[in-house]
Amino acid sequence: MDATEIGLWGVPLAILGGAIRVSTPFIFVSLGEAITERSGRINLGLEGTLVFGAMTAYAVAVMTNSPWIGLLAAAFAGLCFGLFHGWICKFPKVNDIAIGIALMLFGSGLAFFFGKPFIKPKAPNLPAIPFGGWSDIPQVQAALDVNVLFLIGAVLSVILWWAFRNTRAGLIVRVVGDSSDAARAMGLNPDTVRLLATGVGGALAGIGGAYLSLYYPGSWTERISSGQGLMAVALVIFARWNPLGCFAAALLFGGAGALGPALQSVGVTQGYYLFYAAPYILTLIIMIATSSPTRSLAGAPGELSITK
Amino acid sequence: MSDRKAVGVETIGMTMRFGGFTALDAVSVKVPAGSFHALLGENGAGKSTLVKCMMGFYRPTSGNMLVDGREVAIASPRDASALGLGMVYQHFTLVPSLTGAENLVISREKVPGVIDWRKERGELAVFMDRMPFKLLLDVKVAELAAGEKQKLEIIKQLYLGRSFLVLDEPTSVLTPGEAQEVLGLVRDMTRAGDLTVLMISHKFHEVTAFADDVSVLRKGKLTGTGRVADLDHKAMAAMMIGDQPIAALDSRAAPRPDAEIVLKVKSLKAPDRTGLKSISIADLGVRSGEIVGIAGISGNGQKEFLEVLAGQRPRDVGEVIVRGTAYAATRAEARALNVRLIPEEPLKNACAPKMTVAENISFRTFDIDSSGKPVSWISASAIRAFSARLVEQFKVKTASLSSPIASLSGGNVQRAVLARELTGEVDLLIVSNPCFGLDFSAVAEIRARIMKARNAGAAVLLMSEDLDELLELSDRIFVMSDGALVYETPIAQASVQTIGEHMAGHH
Amino acid sequence: MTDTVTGAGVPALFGAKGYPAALEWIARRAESFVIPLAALIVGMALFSLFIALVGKSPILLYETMWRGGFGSWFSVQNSLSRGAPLLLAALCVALPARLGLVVIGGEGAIVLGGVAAAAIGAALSGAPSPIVILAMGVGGLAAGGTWIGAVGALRHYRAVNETISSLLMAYIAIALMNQLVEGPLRDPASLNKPSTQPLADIYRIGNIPGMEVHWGLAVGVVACVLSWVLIEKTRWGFAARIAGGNVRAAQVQGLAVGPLIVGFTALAGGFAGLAGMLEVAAVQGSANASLAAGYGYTGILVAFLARHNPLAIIPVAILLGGIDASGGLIQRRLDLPDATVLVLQGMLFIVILFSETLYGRFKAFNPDLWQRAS
Amino acid sequence: AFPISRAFAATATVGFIYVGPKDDYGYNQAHAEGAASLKGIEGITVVEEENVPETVDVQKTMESMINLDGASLIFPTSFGYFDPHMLAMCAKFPDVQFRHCGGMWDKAKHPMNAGSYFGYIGMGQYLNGVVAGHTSKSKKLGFVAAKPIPQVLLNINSFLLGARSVDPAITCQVIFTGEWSLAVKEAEATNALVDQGADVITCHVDSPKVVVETAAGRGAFICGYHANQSPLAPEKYLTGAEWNWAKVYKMFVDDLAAGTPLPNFTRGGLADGFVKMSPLGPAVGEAARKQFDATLAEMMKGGFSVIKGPLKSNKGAVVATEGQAFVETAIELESMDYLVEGVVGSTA
Ligand SMILES: Nc1ncnc2c1ncn2[C@@H]1O[C@H](COP(=O)(O)OP(=O)(O)OP(=O)(O)O)[C@@H](O)[C@H]1O
Ligand SMILES: Nc1ncnc2c1ncn2[C@@H]1O[C@H](COP(=O)(O)OP(=O)(O)OP(=O)(O)O)[C@@H](O)[C@H]1O
Ligand SMILES: [Mg+2]
Ligand SMILES: [Mg+2]
Repeated sequence: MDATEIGLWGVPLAILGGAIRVSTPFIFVSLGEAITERSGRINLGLEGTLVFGAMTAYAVAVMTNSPWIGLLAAAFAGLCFGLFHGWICKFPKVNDIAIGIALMLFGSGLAFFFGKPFIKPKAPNLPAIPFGGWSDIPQVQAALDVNVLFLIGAVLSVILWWAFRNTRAGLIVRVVGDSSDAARAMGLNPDTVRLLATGVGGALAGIGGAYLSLYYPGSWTERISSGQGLMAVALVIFARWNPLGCFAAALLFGGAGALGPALQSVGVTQGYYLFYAAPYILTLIIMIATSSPTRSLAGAPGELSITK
Repeated sequence: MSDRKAVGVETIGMTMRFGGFTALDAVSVKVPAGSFHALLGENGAGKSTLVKCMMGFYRPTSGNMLVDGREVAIASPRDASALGLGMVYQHFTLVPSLTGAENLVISREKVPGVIDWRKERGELAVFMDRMPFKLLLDVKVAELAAGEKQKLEIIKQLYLGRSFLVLDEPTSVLTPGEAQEVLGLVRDMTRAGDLTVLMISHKFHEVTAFADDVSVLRKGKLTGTGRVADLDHKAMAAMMIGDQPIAALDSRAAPRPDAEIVLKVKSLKAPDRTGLKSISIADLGVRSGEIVGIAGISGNGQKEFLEVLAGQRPRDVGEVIVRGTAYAATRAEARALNVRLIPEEPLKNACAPKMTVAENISFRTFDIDSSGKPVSWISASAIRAFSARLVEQFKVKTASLSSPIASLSGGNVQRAVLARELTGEVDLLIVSNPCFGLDFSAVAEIRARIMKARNAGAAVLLMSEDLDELLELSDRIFVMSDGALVYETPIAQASVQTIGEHMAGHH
Repeated sequence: MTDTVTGAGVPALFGAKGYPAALEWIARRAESFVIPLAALIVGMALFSLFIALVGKSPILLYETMWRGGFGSWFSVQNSLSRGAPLLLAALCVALPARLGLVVIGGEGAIVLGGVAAAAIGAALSGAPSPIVILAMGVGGLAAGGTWIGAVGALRHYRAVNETISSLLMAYIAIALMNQLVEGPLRDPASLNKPSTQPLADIYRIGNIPGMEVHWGLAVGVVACVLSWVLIEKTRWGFAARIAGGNVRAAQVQGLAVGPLIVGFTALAGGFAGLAGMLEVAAVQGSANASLAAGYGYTGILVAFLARHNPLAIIPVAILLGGIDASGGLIQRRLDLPDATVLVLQGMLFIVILFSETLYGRFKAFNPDLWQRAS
Repeated sequence: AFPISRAFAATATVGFIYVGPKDDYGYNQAHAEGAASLKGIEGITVVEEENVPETVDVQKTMESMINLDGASLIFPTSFGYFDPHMLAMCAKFPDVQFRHCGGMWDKAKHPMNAGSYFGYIGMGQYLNGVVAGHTSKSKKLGFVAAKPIPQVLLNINSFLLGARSVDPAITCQVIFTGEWSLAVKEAEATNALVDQGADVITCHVDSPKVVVETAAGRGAFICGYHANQSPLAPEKYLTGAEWNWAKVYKMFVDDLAAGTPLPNFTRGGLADGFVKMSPLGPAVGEAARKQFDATLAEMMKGGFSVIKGPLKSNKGAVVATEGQAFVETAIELESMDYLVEGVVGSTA
């Protein structure tokens, strides 16, 4: 290997690579949450689902020696969490925000509890597709080593965007999310639709967790997530419940997250805490710039408790 | 419209209990195929409950349904729609964030997993060609005016090929012309044998003009039924309310042309909801002791105008002057100048639904003592005493003062709000659609109260989509169209024809 | 239905429906004690099931929990100590909730309140202790108040969703704290744990006399009581409840919704900032990364469990402190990992929050229904 | 000496408190393994609590161990537990012995029932550097660090100086993550280092697992820290600086059993067995192996200095003049606030 140094080019490259590497969990959790919220329910507990998904994926991958079975197991575990949230919130007066926070604790707790024996073993990783073969710069190759889940996430966001307009299921989710009365008048059962939407949302969050433990950073520790699940939920509102927006927001967030280490690596060492806060600052600034008191939050599902 | 022919529907001994309360008590109504049937009754009489039971929205405690003479079990709205029964609900059941086309398609019984919008649009266009009124199907329902929504609701039912249609107060948001048009259309369809209609209405003249038969409910019981041709309004009213008296309008005190101009609005401009258009009021004055009515189809800026007057919407330029001083609708100003404002849909715009009746009634006065001085501490007992008095005075029907106001019926919420706002001295009263969805006795009472305030010297600005109401109450009428006041007439010269044309923007 | 006693001729002792007024009063209030208590019991039962499934003794579990959380004066104080910071943190959620706002970023206010207090303590070093402690308190209030007040202002004047903005701002606040503590405010002597200048002993806040619990508990209880009075008994609280119940109605009434929102969020953030100040003055002695201990996030749960009632926050926070305290003993005695406590908390909270659905379902608690029953 | 008022010899309960999870493949695990080694000893009961934050919680945990478990010796293992938390408990429970990991105890300032122990692991990082210096082709090393505190700075400097003992042209890039445990950021930092050409990576964070795996995934070599991480990347793992707390804890407990007073200030390095090196990995070349063994042997003799003059900081300040040398026990090293020449990075 010809060890090359790429100097300042490392920064944009790191942002690109970081956007691809770091964004994937955000993509999955926010797409899942977008489905859930579009149905009129908010699930703040996806952080717990993410962590539990990460643990399940890793544990199952260790036991079966197949990352794909691990991935499926994480999705299934996420589905169970989502369905549980959906089931419990369908009872009248139960607050979905609070239940979400409780589930965040519960999910993390279970994950840590059952994850203890899996900290030491090494699980097989999910494969990446090398898109950087055209370049002989190893850094470029590394940045363009794209995990299949990222690609699936990208495709999924387009599919969801399309599905919300062009499929029966998509329209039904939107109907239920916007007006329970209208849904009932159509003979739909809002609780059932929300239950399923929350379940699917959970499953996607579980996949996001699997990405964390099976690809990047690619190991199971109790500190594997630093709030990605919670932040992704916030990104959905930022993205105005639009799946394409979720994808873009996740990329932005991932890229901004890579900024801090990349800048330090080229010698910008002052105030790195503030660089590390860049994703949050950037998101906040964009939110302030794009919100307006005279217009309502465009795209907000009418039945969503948090924006009602 | 459909290959199906109209069906007849009959309920037998329909009973519905909510907890210990009997909302429907063995009601048997027969609506023959191809007829136009009206269902009358006071607020809370059980009309909506009856039709919701028929539609499978509620599961009746007991009773049977016959469709074309055959007994059917309807457990859900889906079952009803499979039998060709459809309903336009009292409250809109369109999905605001979906476009008209999406609303239509997704309501269909059979929707393909993947929707081919090109094909659907083509079919919708063909369908719309046969409809008597035009609608933009590509805008979100949220952006439609109330009248357009109501039309879309009806179009949706026709699109779904209903052979039996329930209309729950379908015309309350339509202009007289539109109401005429819509009801005319469905009546023609019944005549052609394509459709059977069961219409809930509070408007006798509609019933007389369009319906064949009428059934009347009172406190959950069927109290009368008959051919419309055989009944006059008085007879129908008697079946509805028995022989209790109806509030009569005070006779109109003679207006004084030299009376003080209490409210003055000058060259006002403000953005509308979408931020794309704006409203502009060039010049408007309301004198003490007169009612100035503002007519207009909803969605022409009335709401924005009211919000500006309420201080909820920033204005770009212009002045609002109350009794000579600039008015920004702060609490202090409203209190000093005796300005009262009653927005439409009181539960949504003037009440905190989960707070108690007593608390809601004291919204205007909780921070002052009996002598009008500001206080820092809230006295729960004073609030109770005050609201108890008002509840009594305004005959608000409530289980208790500490029930949440959302548990009250629509009319009683409106009464509670009126009680709050019409107590004490009123110099300027701004009201919007005060009688929306209320029955005639409640309507009469509320109109009487407004007239009384006028006669006591209040300047009243009344915005209403109900032209009858404006004609009955106003001294002068303005027409608001496209954000501006486009026409003014004293009541003596007012003609429904001209006003209607201005409302429709034909000038 | 049989005849019921009517109001006429019934002595004042009796309520409208003919039952002793006191009985009605008790019945109406009993609901909010009985239901959560029952939920607590069910939650514990579920947890013991979990414990049994992983092969430990539920009996030992209960015994351990009781000993660890409340079984002795020491345990009680342990629970109180751990619960103390949660009181103020929960107010940061409960007060905005009365205005219909969901603020989840109290952590940011805590952290900045602590930093501000530490900086003031260092800057005023030498001044008389009551003045410095007061100034530190005011500084903590101001820093936290500004932070969450800004969330409220953004919400009202720019329609920025307060839930996200407060969360984002919490992350930003922690970054800011780290930057300050490791940069301009760092005490060069704080070697392996970057911290601000340590407070002189006279500026430290001690324990409540006779207890091993610092004054923060008392401050928190007072703040809860004051908040309750503010919400339930003053015109501002009433106005806030109107605005929380329906902003449009509040605006039509001419209430100054903007200042109300900013005022309440600022007060809420101020309380959280005060929690940070207490953490510095009573526990840490200086500001450092330990300020971000997660109290802000636990506070969210406390507030929701307390249904945003400031008085209910007090027992709930202490309960949480108790769970936390017994969690340690569970780890040690039952040889279970720390995560066990998270599982327990999650289970309890889910069940308690779920029990919300039971309110209004029992006739026993609703005197309005008694009449019909007979 | 200090008075022993309890009969320690018969039975004793020893408490361990960890700031993170017990099994983190790093700092806490190293301690927990030390604690586990005591569990078989007759008469000794070990009680442990993990994930205890450096707040009033740790005070209450200590108190609870004393009051409810009867602990007579407590090891709060995180640096932040010392002041004010452990000191407060020392004052409150004069009969209980507290020994803190990190090394702050000062006879003049601190009570006699307190004490501290630590290991000179910088030597291990120097040895890491020696192997790294031989292995690196790019002559650029990478260091993922949590915070710029003296212990971390000493490790970074030692690592580079070890490498420079092989080739004075070698540089080491450091990236601070700002937190002791932040998986994704550590992975990003590792990637950024590799992108900048570093081909041997080490770290000082609480759980090096992520750094090790990410670096190996990018084809870089790894030197471990805290514990032996070679199972994570057997091919790429060169060696590692590990704690050997079992030895230290055993020492304390033996004293306890014998009834002899516990030392208040305990330090030790490679020679004392406080610190050990992971076995050299398959990728370590012959030259490296030789120099590694030689250096290690020299260290075992004692008196080895990592920081010795002439040496400048990377900002140009003189940190050691010609002839000046700081042995591992030198107190000056405990307040290190510079990075030496050749380290790319900044302390603030
Ligand atoms: N969820 C509910 N629980 C209990 N009662 C309810 C509920 N929803 C509605 N009600 C009852 O239904 C009535 C509200 O229905 P609605 O708004 O149709 O009133 P209404 O019959 O139109 O009366 P009004 O004449 O005053 O308009 C109230 O009297 C209320 O007691
Ligand atoms: N969901 C409900 N729960 C309890 N009671 C109800 C409910 N819905 C309706 N009621 C009761 O049934 C009565 C009849 O209500 P319904 O809505 O059928 O009246 P309505 O005749 O349609 O009145 P309106 O003219 O206002 O539409 C109400 O007064 C109310 O007390
Ligand atoms: Mg009705
Ligand atoms: Mg009604």
